[in-house]
Amino acid sequence: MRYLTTIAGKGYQVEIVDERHVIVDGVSYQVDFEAVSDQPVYTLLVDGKSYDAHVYQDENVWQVLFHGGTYSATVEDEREKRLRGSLGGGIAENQEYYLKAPMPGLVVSVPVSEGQAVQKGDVLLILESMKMQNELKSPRAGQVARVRVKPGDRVEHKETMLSVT
Amino acid sequence: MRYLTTIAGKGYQVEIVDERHVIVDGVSYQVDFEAVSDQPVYTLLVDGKSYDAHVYQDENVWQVLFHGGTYSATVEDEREKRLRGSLGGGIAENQEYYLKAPMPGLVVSVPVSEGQAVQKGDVLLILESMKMQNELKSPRAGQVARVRVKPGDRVEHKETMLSVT
Amino acid sequence: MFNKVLIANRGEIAVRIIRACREMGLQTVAVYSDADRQGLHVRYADEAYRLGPAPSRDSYLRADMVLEIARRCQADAVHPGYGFLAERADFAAACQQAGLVFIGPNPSSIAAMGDKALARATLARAGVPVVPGTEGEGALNDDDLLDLAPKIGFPLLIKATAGGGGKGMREVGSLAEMPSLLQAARREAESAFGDGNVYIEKVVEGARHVEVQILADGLGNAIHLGERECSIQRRHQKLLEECPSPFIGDDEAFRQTLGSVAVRAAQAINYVNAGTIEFLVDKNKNFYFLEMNTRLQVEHPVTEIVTGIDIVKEQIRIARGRSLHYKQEDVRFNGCAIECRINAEDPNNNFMPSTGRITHTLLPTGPGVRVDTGVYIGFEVSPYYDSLISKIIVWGETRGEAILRMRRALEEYKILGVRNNIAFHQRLMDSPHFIAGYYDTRFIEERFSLDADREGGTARQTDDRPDIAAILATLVAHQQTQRAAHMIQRNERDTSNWKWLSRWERLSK
Amino acid sequence: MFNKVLIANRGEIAVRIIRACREMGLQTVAVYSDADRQGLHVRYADEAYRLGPAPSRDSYLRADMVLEIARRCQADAVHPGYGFLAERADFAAACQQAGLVFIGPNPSSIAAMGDKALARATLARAGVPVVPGTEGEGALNDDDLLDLAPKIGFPLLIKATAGGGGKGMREVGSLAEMPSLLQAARREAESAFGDGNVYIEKVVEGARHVEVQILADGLGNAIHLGERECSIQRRHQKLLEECPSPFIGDDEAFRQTLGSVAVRAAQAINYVNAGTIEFLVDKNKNFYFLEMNTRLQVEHPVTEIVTGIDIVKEQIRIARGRSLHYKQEDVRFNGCAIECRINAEDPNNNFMPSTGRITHTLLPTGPGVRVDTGVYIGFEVSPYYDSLISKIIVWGETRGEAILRMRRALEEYKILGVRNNIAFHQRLMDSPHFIAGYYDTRFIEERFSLDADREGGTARQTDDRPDIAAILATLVAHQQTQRAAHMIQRNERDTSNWKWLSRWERLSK
Repeated sequence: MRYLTTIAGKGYQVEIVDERHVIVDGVSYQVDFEAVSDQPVYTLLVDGKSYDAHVYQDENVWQVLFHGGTYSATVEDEREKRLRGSLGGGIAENQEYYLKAPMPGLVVSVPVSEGQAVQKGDVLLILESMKMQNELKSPRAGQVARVRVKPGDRVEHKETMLSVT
Repeated sequence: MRYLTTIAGKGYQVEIVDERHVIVDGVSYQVDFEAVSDQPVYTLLVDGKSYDAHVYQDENVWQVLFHGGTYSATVEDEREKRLRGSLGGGIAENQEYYLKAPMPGLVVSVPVSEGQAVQKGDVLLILESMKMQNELKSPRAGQVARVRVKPGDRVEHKETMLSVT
Repeated sequence: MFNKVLIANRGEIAVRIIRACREMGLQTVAVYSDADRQGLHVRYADEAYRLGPAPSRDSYLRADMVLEIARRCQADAVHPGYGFLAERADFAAACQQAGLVFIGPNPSSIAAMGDKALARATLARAGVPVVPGTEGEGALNDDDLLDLAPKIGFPLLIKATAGGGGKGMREVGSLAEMPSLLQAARREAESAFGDGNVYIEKVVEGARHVEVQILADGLGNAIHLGERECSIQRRHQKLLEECPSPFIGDDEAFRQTLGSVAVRAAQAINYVNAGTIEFLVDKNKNFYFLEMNTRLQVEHPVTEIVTGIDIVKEQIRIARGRSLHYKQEDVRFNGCAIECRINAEDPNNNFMPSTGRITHTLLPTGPGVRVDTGVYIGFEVSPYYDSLISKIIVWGETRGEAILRMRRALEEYKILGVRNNIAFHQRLMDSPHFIAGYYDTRFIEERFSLDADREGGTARQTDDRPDIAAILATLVAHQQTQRAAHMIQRNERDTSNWKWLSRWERLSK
Repeated sequence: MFNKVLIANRGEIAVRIIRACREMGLQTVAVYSDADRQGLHVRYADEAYRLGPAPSRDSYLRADMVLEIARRCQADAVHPGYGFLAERADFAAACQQAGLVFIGPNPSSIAAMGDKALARATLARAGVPVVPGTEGEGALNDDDLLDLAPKIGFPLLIKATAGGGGKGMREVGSLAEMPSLLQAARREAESAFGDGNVYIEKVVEGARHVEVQILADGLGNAIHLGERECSIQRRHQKLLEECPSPFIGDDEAFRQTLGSVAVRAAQAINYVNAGTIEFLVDKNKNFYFLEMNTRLQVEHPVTEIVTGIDIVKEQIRIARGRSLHYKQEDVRFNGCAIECRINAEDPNNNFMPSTGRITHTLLPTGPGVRVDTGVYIGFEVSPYYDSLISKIIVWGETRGEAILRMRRALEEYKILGVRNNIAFHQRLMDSPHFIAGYYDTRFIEERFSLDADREGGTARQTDDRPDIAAILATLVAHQQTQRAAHMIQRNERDTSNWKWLSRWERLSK
């Protein structure tokens, strides 16, 4: 199988030849790869070098942790790559942004109201969790479309609280 | 549900009234009992006292470990108790004894042969595992019925190696 | 004397205290909220009783319930840990009235130091230097504070009078932004401590946060156990502590000066039990009293490891009326200790708290590594309490050895199920500024970056290997795809059973 | 100087050595058998290479493969750990010939001490007292040994010349039983070491097994790090070690006598690196040389904790040609350390080894507790290697504190998936004889019982609670029955789907 794996904007052509061989950008590596403890923890030997990594998926992005580094990777197989090629980029730009609760918590305040224009970095909502007040900011400029919560509300993890168009 | 639970020869009449109440030999206890970590580890609060125990079944006997103590318990419900009552005891005495491998290992020697009379405590077989030679002894007097292994054989855990009648 | 101790706390510190009690042959009583029925403190204690629902105000802050449980189970002492009821003078007094030994200072000392403004005024009178601010002026309203601010000078800090741990704290750069920040600070203080009073204080620039651990018995003896360096902070939350301070290093004279000022401060208020005097130290080694913590602190283990003195056991001995186990000259400092606070928060997402069930963990062990934790596999990290899940404390003969050891401990440590800040600490251990001991309280927010390159350092031969990460991500993704394909195949087989069944039914008609 | 170390071992000791290397900035290379692909040493090392199939002779004893891997990965030093190739003079020599630094003594020292009989003769000549026996008489046959036995006197011990760790050892009470025991000992020695030679030695009655740790550099400096008490043994396998020996206690003069004899013994053979001189000490403090271990030992951590000296790092510094980091007068003994060896063996079933997958573990942590282990959740404990799964080492200011701390550590420790001897150590911590320090090498086999009552002790308020055990067993059994019933109900529901299907099929016809 051939994949295009992208980390920090750089693409790697990764071909999985068989259980023991991987080709990255034309260079062949001998690998020995096993999951550990029935967990998303992996031991990988690459040409004798040992890597003990935690790899998990978070909304289509693979997070890879080892040696103190965290790498965010997207992995596309050939079909997905072609599909994306035909669609072109730039769709995400104009999509509505949904502010979802990053953890369960208590809404402390919502300093914006529906229809209000916001700049990138403006505080949209203050959420209290683990005894900390966390300011959630707008990732881009736009207009507040809908506010679904009010101060005092308890929200669940990933619950949508408001949106910016 | 009512059970007869036996530890070290002493029987306990245990009635499980509901999730929170247990009666042992007529005395009522308030209990709070939960499994931990999806493992056979349990946290039990009995009238406020906290017990953190490992409980597992080993061939019909429940092994209960807490506070440095190991207790072997048999638990019978009322039906089983009646059944046993009607059969009477003492069956086990005349049954054939099967010597099973207590762990995987290598048979080092078999100092007995088929038909040979043995006394309680006589060495039946020497098994090597984890770099130790372990002498396996006869739990009772009798006659060696069948020897299924020879020196040099590798045996699996619980494999029957010989029997004594 | 007492024999049964109720620990009015949860998490790692409750476990820490239970361990000390057990090693002294004392019976232990845990209390728990509904979120903590399976807490390690419940599992490890001799007895455990429910306080109430998960939120702190319904459980760990319910002083009345704690006292009722103590009475019911015939406990004869209470250890409050840190946070929750630890610095509530009324609770300490209520314990005493109920005939319980409170393992901590007298209610009067808690009260004297609990009001930060009053504390600063008290110590200023005793000749301890304090940071310029509105200390001792009581509860001022916003107008008064806005009036005083320009006289103190900017930048300044708004701080919660009842506060601690960075809650209700805001930094103010100019008069213009002060009103809204005052409002935010009061709101946070109100929510955290039930008291919205704040005061303001000059910002000491390039300051280090250095604190001195003291012990005082009821017989008039008081000693200090040297200092801890706590300048590695983010949003005024400590993230890492060291003993000794690399800034003080082997300036033994300065250490003894700070230590004796701390002892004098404790004596000024007839302090009994363990406590901490916090100082700000500027680059010229001018120092200012900041506040006194009248309790055990999160970071006490670094002092324990360097001095060999078990601070919790000393607290218990003092509370039992014994004289101190050590004289000042017995206190020796051996090597260096570092503590990293492992929090359930995501350094890659603005340190947002993370909750969930711990699905896997692999603890660092071996020589010179201590772990204090209240979590284990299967435990649910809830949103109700602070995000501290464990503390890694290492010892080294030298600071260099301690840093190298912390690196390897962090590399070994795995916690799955909640996001955590291990990677943050790993980057910190590689930071040339940190390694050089060249940092102040603003270091993390202003000069440190998770992206190693940006600090411009090359302290370690960076083994940044995105190619390996690409292989790992691809192999895992590939495996997942294969497994999904396999499951579809299996489902097809399952369907064939249905086909077989229907055929059988047709035949048997 | 060297920068990349190959660790020719597995399990906890390989992990221990990797940690030391990493903390010194050295690159590490692990080697593994097929049973250890997921070993912690493989996961923690910078590089890892396969040796061969699981049995030791096909993997960890394959000196040729180890050297080939070292050459291939350009390692420049080898640490052998303990066991396997650690005391093979030919391997040490082959390393040197291959241009690798062997982190251990010279091949000549290994050879001189490796033949136990020759070692005893050598040291007897150097004026070190030895136990009467057939030392220095070479490989004797059974007839010779049976001839010499009555002259030495019974009881006596048969010991493997190449041996260690209790393998190939038998105690003989009379001449009559000696022939069969000789045969058994030779068979076991042959299987364990590939060498069936044995010697005989008088049994010192009421003896304690006390050993002295020494360090010697290549520049002629040698020091001792005090003694370890290792008399808690079963079938000549050590189960628990302490530092200092409670028998020597504060008899500083005797400690220094033993220490200087040990240093003299090391110097007699120009010993370099870390080593241990084992003595038997009788109740009148007469002492006899037993053997020298020319390697790192399982129980080295108790010495590390009491002296603050990292023995593995010292080994590496010595191998790098440095002079010792410490002089004799720098060595201070602080408090007391105890190590419990946690083995995968069932104390309730005659200590039979147990194998299997670790399904759950909860490690003891907190102040004064060190764990050295090579296993983790999901790891498979195989039958191929020894049964040691971890070592719990505690420190206490006093021996009493260390015992109390070990009690709480053992109580906290959980390992599921393999049977283990934690309960055995818990009973030992409650034994009045052990607590009093009143035990010799025969204590476990002759006077200790897992059944607390039989020792006649009441050291702790025994909280033997069979009623609680009855409640626990019944609740778990009940839960299991309920769950089984529930599953049957579910299956009934499932069946109803089949019924539904057949009805649908009938209708659709």
